[in-house]
Amino acid sequence: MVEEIKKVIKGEILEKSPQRIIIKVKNDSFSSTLNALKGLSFKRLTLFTAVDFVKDNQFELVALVYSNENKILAIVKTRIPKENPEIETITNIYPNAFKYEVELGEMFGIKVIGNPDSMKPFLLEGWEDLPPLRKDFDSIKYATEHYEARNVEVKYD
Amino acid sequence: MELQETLEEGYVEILDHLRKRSLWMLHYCTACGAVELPPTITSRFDAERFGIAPFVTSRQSDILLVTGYINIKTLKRLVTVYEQMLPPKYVIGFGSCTINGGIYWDSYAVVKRLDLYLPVDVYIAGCMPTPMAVLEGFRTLMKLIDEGKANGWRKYIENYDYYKANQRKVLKW
Amino acid sequence: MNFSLLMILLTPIFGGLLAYAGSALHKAVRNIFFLIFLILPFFELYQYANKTIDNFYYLTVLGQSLSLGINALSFMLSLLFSLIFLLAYIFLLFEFDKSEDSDLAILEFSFLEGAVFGVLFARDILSFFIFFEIIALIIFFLIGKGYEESHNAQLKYITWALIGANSMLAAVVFLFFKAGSFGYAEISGYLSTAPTPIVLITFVLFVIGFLIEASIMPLHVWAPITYAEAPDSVSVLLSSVVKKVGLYLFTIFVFSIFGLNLFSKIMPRVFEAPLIMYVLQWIGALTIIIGTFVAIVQEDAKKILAWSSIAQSGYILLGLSLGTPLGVAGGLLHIVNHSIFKGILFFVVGGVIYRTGTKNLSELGGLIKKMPISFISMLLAIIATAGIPPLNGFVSKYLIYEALIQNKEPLLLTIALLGGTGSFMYVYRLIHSIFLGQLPKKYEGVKEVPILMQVPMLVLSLLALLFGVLPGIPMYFVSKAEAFLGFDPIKYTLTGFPEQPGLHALNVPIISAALMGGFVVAALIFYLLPKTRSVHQLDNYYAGEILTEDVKYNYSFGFYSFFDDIIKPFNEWSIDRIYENFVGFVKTVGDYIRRIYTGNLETYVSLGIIILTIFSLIYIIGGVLW
Amino acid sequence: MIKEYELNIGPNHPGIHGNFSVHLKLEGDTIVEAKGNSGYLHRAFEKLMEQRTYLQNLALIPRICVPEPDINEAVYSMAIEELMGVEIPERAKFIRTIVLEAARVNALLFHFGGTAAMLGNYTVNYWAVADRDLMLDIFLKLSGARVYHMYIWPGGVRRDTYPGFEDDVLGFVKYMKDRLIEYDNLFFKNPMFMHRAKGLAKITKETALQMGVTGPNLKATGVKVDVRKDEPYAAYPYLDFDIPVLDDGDAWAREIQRRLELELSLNLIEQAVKKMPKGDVWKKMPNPFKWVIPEGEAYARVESSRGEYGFYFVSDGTDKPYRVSVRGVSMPHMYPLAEELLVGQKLSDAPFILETLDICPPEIDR
Amino acid sequence: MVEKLVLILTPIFAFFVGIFLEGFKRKMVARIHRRYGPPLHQPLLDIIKLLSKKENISHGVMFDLGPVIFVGASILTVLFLPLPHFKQLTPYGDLIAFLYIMVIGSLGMALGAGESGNPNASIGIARALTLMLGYELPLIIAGNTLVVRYGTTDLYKFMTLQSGFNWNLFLLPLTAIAGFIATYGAMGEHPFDTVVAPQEVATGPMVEYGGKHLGLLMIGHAIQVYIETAFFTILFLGGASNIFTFILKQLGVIIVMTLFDTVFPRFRIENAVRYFWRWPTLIALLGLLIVYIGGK
Repeated sequence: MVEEIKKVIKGEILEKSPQRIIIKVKNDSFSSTLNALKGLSFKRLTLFTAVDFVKDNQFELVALVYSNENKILAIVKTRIPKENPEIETITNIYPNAFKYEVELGEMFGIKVIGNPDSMKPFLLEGWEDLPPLRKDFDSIKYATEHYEARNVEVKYD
Repeated sequence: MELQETLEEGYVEILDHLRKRSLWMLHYCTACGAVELPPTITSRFDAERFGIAPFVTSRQSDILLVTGYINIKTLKRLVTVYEQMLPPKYVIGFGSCTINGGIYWDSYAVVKRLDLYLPVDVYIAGCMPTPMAVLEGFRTLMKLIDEGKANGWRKYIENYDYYKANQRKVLKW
Repeated sequence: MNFSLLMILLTPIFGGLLAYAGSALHKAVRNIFFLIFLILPFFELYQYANKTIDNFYYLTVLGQSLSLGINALSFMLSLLFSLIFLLAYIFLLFEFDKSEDSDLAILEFSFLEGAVFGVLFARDILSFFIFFEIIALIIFFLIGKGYEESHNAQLKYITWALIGANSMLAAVVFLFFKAGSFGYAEISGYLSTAPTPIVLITFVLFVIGFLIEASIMPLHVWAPITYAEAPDSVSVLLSSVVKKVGLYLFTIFVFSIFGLNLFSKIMPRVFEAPLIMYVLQWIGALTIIIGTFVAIVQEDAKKILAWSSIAQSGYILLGLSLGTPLGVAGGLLHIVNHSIFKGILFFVVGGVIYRTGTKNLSELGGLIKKMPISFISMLLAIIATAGIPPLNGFVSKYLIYEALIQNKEPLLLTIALLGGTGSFMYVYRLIHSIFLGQLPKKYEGVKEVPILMQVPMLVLSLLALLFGVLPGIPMYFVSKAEAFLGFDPIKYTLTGFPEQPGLHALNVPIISAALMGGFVVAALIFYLLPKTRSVHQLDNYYAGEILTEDVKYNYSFGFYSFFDDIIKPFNEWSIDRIYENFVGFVKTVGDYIRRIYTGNLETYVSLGIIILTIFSLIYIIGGVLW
Repeated sequence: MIKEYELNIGPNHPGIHGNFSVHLKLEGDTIVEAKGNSGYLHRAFEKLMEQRTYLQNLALIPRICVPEPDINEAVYSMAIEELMGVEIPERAKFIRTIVLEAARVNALLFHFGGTAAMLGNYTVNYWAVADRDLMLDIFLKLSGARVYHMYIWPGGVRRDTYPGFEDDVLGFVKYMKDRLIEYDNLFFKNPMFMHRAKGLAKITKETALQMGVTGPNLKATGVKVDVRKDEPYAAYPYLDFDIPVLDDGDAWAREIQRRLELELSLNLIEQAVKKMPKGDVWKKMPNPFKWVIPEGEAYARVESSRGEYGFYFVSDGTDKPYRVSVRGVSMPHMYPLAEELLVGQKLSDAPFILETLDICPPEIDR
Repeated sequence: MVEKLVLILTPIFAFFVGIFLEGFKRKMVARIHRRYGPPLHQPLLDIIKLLSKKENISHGVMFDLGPVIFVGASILTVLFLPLPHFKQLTPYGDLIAFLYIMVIGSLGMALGAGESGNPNASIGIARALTLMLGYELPLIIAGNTLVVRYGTTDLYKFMTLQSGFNWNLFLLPLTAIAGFIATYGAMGEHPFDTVVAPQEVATGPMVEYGGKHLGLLMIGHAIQVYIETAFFTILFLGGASNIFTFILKQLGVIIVMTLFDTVFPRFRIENAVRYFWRWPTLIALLGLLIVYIGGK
């Protein structure tokens, strides 16, 4: 299988285990890679998410696609810069990516071009702060500032 | 109107005594604690023998069960629903999350104390409280009603500004 | 003073002409002029109470004297129709207040009333035919002043009116040549000895003409669109007057001219009625059930009323064609009652349209707080329509049901009762979609209709309540009319009916009193308890979500869509659809004869008249030869 | 002409399971547009996990999915074990299997109760939830908690079974098998249920594959995909079983599929209890308070009662996870599958259709 | 004098019998669910609780009047049902009038619920009326059969004519079955509970009602339970010779209904109507045919 993938996809391909293939591609060939993988029986998008690599000042987009026939999960990764993050939509390839893309916009501030609901609220209502899943957003600070806690004096005796 | 006054003064104790035997809780699974409500209601623990039954709309119900953590999106609905309910109405805080935020003390999406936003009559501690604990909570509420101490709804009217201010701070209304 | 019948007939026409002339001076002059002439007939009619006049000759045609007459039945109806004309006129003034046509409309209106009196008073087949066709023609013109689709409605109406006219004309001409006279009495005399086929053919031809006007299935095709698209005051007239004129003629012809005895002689009896009457009973029953079911799924306020009107005339036909004292009493009483409550409904809907500008139910809603008087009127009217005590619709339907039980016809009774339940569905839909539910934002400024416009509704509502609680009042007239038709009138009291063969005792005031007692008890419980607090309509259960103003949450479109699913299979081969297909076919043919098919209305009318003349000639010649 | 009106099912509505709402636009009785509205249960699990140590997270994760919490623990442990390269003891594998299957039985019973309630058959609802309680009692004895057990943890399970555990479990299995006949008679073979469910909201194989549907919803369309067979974990390789599959893809097939899986689970529990070896239940690992996981990434997945459930796990070599992304099963089932399935359906069927998809809102919100 | 006294006391009697039947039903359902169940007087406690609410909300005059009309009309309907040895108001109105009087209560409730403007309420009402059209057909045919058989429409006569063991249940089993199904539908038990189906329309017409409004509706409902069961008892179970047998027979009706109630999921509304128009109607027509041919 890996050989077949290597034929159609340009990028770093790593067979981690018999059922896991990691594919690292360039930003601009992300959707074409997924398209090609779909042709290679990777028909199901299992997960589409992002990781905030704050040290590299980059987002890593991760799409997990699965092949029912070969029972192989391909982890497709790409990196995009953190300033004005924008990606092309992949809903034309995997329709169920729609809400994952909305979530990317809400949780990371990644704008998805071609997705009409991108950057619209999905889980959060009236959120005005930084996108919460970014590493530079501090949840503890936000929670202590905004929500009053019960003052309980703990006595150890 | 005379009857009303008589009801208010003379028979209030009898009424409370009868009223506590019929408590309808709102069918609103606000959070994960709702998973222990079906066992409470259904055949094994059978809350209906105390006159406790789930009811559908806010107008019909007496008890608002806040079953666990309160997301701010949910809090907005909770306040709306609570204000739609008809007094006397009671709020039961269910699980530790309603008391002090519980395990979600550091979450940006969850408020920590329910009693800042709604007047709570009874808390049921635990994560999550077992049906036995839930029934004990209901029994406590019944006792409070019988003694005329379950006055959360009066507190809400008297301290309306306080509650509204707290709500506004969180909900950006 | 002593007025002749001709004068009653001409009073409104004079009034109309004077008013038309007076409109040159001032509108108010015209209005008041005409109002006086509309009130005059009441006084003129007063002297004919308890009188039967049979032959007031007024004209001689073809060597035959044409005559007018009055009897208990036509007296009752002319009194009722005068009232409805008066109320409809008041309504019309507001409806046409901005229209250019109002003068002409009033003139036409006056001629209509005259013609209606003419039909009621006619004692020979030629005068009734002429007056009848005048009604059709004026209605044709009046419909044209209605809503967007009214030209289509005109076309449909005139087509069917011509079919009816042709069919009646054939019978008129034929009978004239056979009997040698136009007079009802002579015709009746001739028919009693005539051969069976002639009796049957003429009867069917006449009945087709009447039932088209009464919009009985399967001759109803014109009615829904015409009722819906005509101006509101004209819809009232269509439903409460013109339809009843058709049913009046039916009654007169069946019981007075042809006579049940004649039918019994020439055909077998089924379920204690002559065969042809039994067929008519079934036609009535089918009209009830189909009309009701179609009314349930309508989306247009006036279409609901139109179909409801069709269904209710089914009740009347069913009652009349039972041919028993009970049934005829029920049918006649329902003529009166239906005119009253359907009048209210059309007036209220007209008022709503006057204020909101739409008759589309899905756009209305929540007007109860804005138009309380209209709401109460409609509430009474729908209770009457559904035949629920203590309003007037109940008593007449009750008589019809009891008559069916007496005749031992469980199937027809089932259909009639089911139609009652069905009518409950569509009237609720009507009142819910207009007055209950969410008030759309754009109607927040809507006001109650002007006081003068409320008068028609309120007068009729009071009548509906009065006739409902004290059914003895209308029964006084009905039993006389029944006696005139040759039946033993049923026993009645002011409060209802005593126990008598075939009729269980009924006492509406006791029902009302018990109902009131129940209300008082419930209201005591209710109002002694803690007070209620009014909330805004947006403070509503929305499954925990928060309602905002821009949400349209009102359930009004497709109110009975699940019912629609049930009856959809039957819709496929409905009469209307067959007719539509036929029209489609005709239109295709019409493409080939484009020279005639100009799409211009006058062409059709003139064409119709030409065809009518040709047909008449053929009939006359044919009649002579035969 | 305005034809549409708007109606909400949820959050405060018996027609919805959990705190979740579906915003409907209807024409008469027919749905023309359905939009899910999530977020009422959003607690930011993914953020919270980044703030806590690995052991602290163990207490947090079961709460992601309420009706079937054990899968979270299993997935979490499997991801960490994969990153650390740990192989767990045999007995732990079997105990894990029993616990996971028992949790599946629980979730399915809960689900059947919900389905029956959506159709108005409260008897089945009351019975199913009460029967589920019997298993919860065993969990209470085993782990000390009824709902959130925190029993499976990295390296195996927290402690060994109590004496008599086997008998308890086998007793439950026997009882459930008897009860299943009653459920069949009362509900699954009920003509009214067949009438309501047959042919309703049919999903074709192609749509299901394209939308990323997994679990019983997919198996009911005839696709034999199951993590237990495709990528065996815990003790599944040692057990002898076959995945049931149906072809219809409608609401009825989805329910019957679940019912068959319930039977399968009972069989698996029986097998696992009988084959369970003796030995350790926890691979000795360093001090749990100071766990440090090597840098890397892993995707661990299990077959939950609703479908494939997984964690995408990124570690940067510290004592806290760098990023955990939860693959909630219900996400593709709700968005966009349910939204599209509901269009054209009657309002009366909407709650039932949602229920047959077995949507668990906390998985979507997280 | 005694008759008038009985007439005045009947609604109260009906209310308490209704409460008893409802309470019994809840207890029985609980036992089928394998649980203990609420006390027998639980419906009464619920009503007291609702009536003693400190504040109530209203969406308008009709919203308030709806429950009032419902209770008032229910009281009226009770008066038109004969009791053993007491004709009540039956000399002033017969079966046909009774059928229409029964509708007044539904009308009141429909109007009240309609004014709340809640779509759930409106859908519930639309369903209720459609369902009514469904079950009325077999009910009417069954009623007609009796009318044809006995040649009267008087409810009291129906009762006296069946005295002894000449119950219509035994004499006209088909008609009785159809009448039972129709009454069952009128009671809104499963599978015909689409009107209030909480999962679909959130209790339908009652959605906005709470407090004393709902209390009144529950009072009315209790009376309605009495009416439906008494109606069936009078028509098919031979009425009764004393009041205790009467209640016992009503209880029997409730017990049989509950047995069906607990095992069925609910119909969709259109299927419910189709069902009513198919099987019960056919059975009723068959019964009618038998009476028409044989029993004249």
